[in-house]
Amino acid sequence: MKPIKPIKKTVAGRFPRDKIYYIFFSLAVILTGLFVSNSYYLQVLTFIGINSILALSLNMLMGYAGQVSLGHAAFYGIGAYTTAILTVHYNLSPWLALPCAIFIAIFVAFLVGIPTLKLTGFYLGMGTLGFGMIVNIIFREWTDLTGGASGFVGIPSLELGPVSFYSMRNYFYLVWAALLLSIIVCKRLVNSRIGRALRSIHDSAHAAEAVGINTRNLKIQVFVLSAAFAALAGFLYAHLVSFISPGSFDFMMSVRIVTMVVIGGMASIWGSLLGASLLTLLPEWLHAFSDFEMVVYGLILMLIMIVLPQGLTKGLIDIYERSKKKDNS
Amino acid sequence: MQEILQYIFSGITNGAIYAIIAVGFSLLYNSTEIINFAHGEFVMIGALSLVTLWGSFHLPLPLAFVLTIVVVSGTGLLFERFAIRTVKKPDHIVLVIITVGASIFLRGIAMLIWGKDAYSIPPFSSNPPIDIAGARLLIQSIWIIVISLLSVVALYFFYNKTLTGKAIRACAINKKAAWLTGIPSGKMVMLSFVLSIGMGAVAGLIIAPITMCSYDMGTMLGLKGFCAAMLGGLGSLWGALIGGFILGILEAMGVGFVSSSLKDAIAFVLLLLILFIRPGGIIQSKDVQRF
Amino acid sequence: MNVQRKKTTAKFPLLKIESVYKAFGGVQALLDVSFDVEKGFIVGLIGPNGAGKTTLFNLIAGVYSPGRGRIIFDRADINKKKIYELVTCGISRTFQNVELFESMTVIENVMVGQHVITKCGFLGAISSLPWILKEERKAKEEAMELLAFVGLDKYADKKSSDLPFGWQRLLEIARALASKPKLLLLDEPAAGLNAVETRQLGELLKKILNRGVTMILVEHDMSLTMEISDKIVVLDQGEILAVGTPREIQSNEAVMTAYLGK
Amino acid sequence: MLKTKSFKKVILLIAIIVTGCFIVSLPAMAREVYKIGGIFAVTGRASFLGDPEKKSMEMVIKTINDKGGIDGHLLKGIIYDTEGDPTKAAMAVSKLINKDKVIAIIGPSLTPTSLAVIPFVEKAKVPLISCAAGVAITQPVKPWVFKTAQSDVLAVAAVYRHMKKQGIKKIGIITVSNAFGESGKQQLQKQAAEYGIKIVRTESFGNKDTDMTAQLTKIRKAAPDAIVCWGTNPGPAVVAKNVDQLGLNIPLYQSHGVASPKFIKLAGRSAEGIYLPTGKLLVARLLPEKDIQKKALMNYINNFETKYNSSVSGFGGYAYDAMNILAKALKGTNGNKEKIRKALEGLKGHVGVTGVFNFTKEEHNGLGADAFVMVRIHNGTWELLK
Repeated sequence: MKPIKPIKKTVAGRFPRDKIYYIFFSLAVILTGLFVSNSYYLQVLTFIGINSILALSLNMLMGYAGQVSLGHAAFYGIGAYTTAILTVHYNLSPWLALPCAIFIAIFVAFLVGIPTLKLTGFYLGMGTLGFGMIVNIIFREWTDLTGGASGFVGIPSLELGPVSFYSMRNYFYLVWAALLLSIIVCKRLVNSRIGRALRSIHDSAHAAEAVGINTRNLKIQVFVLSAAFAALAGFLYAHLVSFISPGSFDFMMSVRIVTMVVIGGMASIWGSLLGASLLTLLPEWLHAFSDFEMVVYGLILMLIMIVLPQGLTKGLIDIYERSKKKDNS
Repeated sequence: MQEILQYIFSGITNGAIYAIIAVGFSLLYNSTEIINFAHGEFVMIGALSLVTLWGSFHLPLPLAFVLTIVVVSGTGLLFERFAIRTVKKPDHIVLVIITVGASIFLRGIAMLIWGKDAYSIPPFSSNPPIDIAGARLLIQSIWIIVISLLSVVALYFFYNKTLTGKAIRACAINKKAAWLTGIPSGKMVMLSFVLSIGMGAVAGLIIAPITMCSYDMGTMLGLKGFCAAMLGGLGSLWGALIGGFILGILEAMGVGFVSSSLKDAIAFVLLLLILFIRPGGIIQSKDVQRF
Repeated sequence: MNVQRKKTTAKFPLLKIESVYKAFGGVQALLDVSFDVEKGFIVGLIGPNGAGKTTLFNLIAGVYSPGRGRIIFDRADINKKKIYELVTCGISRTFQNVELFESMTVIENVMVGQHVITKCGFLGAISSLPWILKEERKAKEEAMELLAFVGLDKYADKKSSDLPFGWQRLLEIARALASKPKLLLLDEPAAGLNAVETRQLGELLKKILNRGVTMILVEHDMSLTMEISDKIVVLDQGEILAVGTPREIQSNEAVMTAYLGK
Repeated sequence: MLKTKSFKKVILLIAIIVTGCFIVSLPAMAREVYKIGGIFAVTGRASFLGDPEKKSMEMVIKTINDKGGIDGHLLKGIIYDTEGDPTKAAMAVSKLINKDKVIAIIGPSLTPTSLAVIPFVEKAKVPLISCAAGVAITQPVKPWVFKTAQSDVLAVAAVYRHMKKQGIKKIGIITVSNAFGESGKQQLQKQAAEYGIKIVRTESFGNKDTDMTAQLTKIRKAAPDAIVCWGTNPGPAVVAKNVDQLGLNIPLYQSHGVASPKFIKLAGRSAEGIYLPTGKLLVARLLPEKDIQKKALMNYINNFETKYNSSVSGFGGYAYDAMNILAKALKGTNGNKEKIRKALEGLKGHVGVTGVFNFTKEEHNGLGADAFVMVRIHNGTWELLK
């Protein structure tokens, strides 16, 4: 047997490099919070944060494990409605409602995931779509509990001891702290044994089975994790806007989440952030388009998939590298 | 009894529409293994084109019919040429997102052309409804049922009796082998798109007189049509037909005997059940789950 | 059956195929096939096209389960085991067309192969506790060692799809070895390789044998099979035609007839 | 009866005085601009509400500015589109409050969007005049939230009053499964007993459903005296068609949600004989000259139709009234939001196109039962019922 070679630096040095990213990220968030005093900008940033958590949650499922979901808004909605119902109807503290919301999302994801994740390709897309539709109809028709189509009013704002998240700045910090947490979780997962197994399912499901990966279990687990983070996003959304209605969690919302992931780039954490930011800001910029918004939106989706199927982050890097190669040769 | 008959009439009318949309899904899936999430939007374009050609320009009905089908199929051809054939990496996820994007795009375009208002046009013939045992059957319903059945029969003959039809089927079974025997598989894919989307246009045509047509009418119809196709067995012509009628009648019965607020849920619950229990659909055997 | 006990002293064979029968619809692919694979052997599985080699291979690999009969591995019945469970039992495989995880680097491919011998789960990965990091480091060392073993250690951080085909084959073997299998199933490992590469492959397989891994080999390249196999099983039309050492097989008349026609 | 008559006189008097003040007031010198926010569903599914609302608001602002503004302050309207989406409405209202620093906001167009923005205006203490129908917007009363659209409470009351006169005792209701239909259903159920009416069957439909005969068959089985359909176009037109096709020979009542010429066009011949409550705008030309709102209505119609070259809708009237009311309240406040709020709460007898508004501390909608009239569709046009 040959002697064991020393491990390469790049491989071993991955963890500290991540820590530097996190520190930069936190610093940037803290500074942004200090220097941006206008509540409107803080609110936009807060929405970007919530959408990023959503995009990240779907990216774990779709980008890494390669399982498309057209019903992700259902879990977002389950998170929002659970906390709304518990805090308003049952006077529960939001901080107790949060674990309940996540638990219910996990429970539903588990039940739904067992039969649904047997499906692949278009069938999976359709299965998740059907699930999302049914959940939305439940939100709309279970009037006593959810307030029905008119929506749910009066969700309390968050408070933690002396800190009130009624202030937009505090809420901004809260959401971005949650986002940082999600990023850390996602990043750790991706570079672990589980992350490699997930990516292997994406590349070749039957080769993954052949190296001993229980693909079904793993898919269900990542579906559940993804649902949990979507529920967290729903919780943050509900307590920010304090009003929710079924329209915010419909099929279009599911498509929007998919779009965020796809535009930013599948299997890319920072891509999810980029996608979520673009899709949150785009309507603000597209106000000028008003009636053209739908056309532009559909066109962007199609074009990115046709021209840059890897998404903006990876696609642009690829183009840049290709042009560099051309220059060199 | 009178109620049940009325529910059945209502169910068959809607069922025929679902069926013909489902046939469109099945045709395309059979030869390309693509599920076109934008199919419902072609139904919408068909309906609105008829509104313009027949309702506003007052063209004779048969001419308006043909023109509408030509216009919609032409749109479908462009869609295939520019959105599907140009895809570098035809993964499922990529195709799902492209067709979803196309559906939003087409809806946006339709909104720009026809505006946000709804339109209505009179039925093809203005006879009064027929009274059968106290239940009313619309003449337009008869039109719908007859046209959808005729289309399916015509398609059946096209696929089984004509050379082109057989060529498409050959491509669907094995592209390479078909290519070796000299069948231009690229053209066959295009033809499948045109046929599938043409079926969507027919669905739009027959539905226009009984409902209100607007730019956002297509999505739900498309989804219900898909549920019907899955129910019958994706890829099967007769399966799509049967699936459509079953879905239509179950919905009407559901409204009649359970609750109208859960009407939309019926289709999706059926969809999930069929996906979980028997992904091949009612018609096809269990082991056909191709992907 | 004429069993040779040249290399092994164990009482039980590592793998025991007992009257296995398999049919697909009306087509009978395997009729009552029985043979043993002893520990420390390389067993070659040969036969003309349509003889049932691939079916037998897939039965052992868990892709199908036999219609009748039993497959016993390491004294346990593995008839009903799922594909991924077999890896835990100690059976690992490669594919005829090389199925790598193309979006991953070379070393990551090997590390996926270690899936069943590492433990870290979802919570472990998220918490990144010291023992998880330790496991990860250890896994990485072992993966590097395996890459060195097949001669790909210099390319550990390359994307696996960037490797030339012959190296991809080696990488796939390294991945299959990463789960520390007792039995390695090789599906036409020499397919698509040139003469030099085939010879190197033969050397590598011998080295693997030295690590104590038993192997079953389905291969068309007769010279490779004859050179490295300890025992050869010849299948024809779903039945065993002959079992024996390469020399015995080469002089077997029935085999000659089956191959060269009557 | 007597009471309302004298009341009307008082209102008339106030109206005359106010109009007088308008004419007398001289164009003052230019001062700081008052920024007024507007959030409407200009595009999207509810654009039939948002689009005329936006136009009406812009029109009023222009008229006021042409006259020299309020107390010498010119007005500036900043209008954002919500697309009917609560999240976008929340973003827009925050932008208005924090970035544009408006002193008051008009809109949103829909009940869900209105409910979504209320917490934000309450927090920032900015007066909001909503143009949506839902009762929940002003009940319970929130200090900073007002609205000009008639509540469904009044529409339902108008329908039930008419039914009582016709001797209708049992009804079947069919409502659209969205916020408008649901709110209507609740009011229909709540007020039924008051008028001695029994709801024998409750059904719903999706606004894009192609066929409602199944629901109507179910209603027919319960043998009601009349059917009430509560929704916005195009669903109710399909209901009208289906009622006709099934040959149900009982009166069909629709809601004010379809009170536009579009409905008659969509439902075609099936629209014949349908009853519905509507604001007076739709039938302004049919109103007797002595009607207190006649002048205001004709004024709005003429201005709008000459400016935009399209016909008015009752929905634009909500924003028209809201802007006029706000303009009145703005006087003498110097842009102080608390003063504007107080002025709004104290506003009495404003004759708008939607109705006559009397705000109090407990009543932030301020409309009386006379805001609705009942009409019948006859020969493809409206017929005013007494």
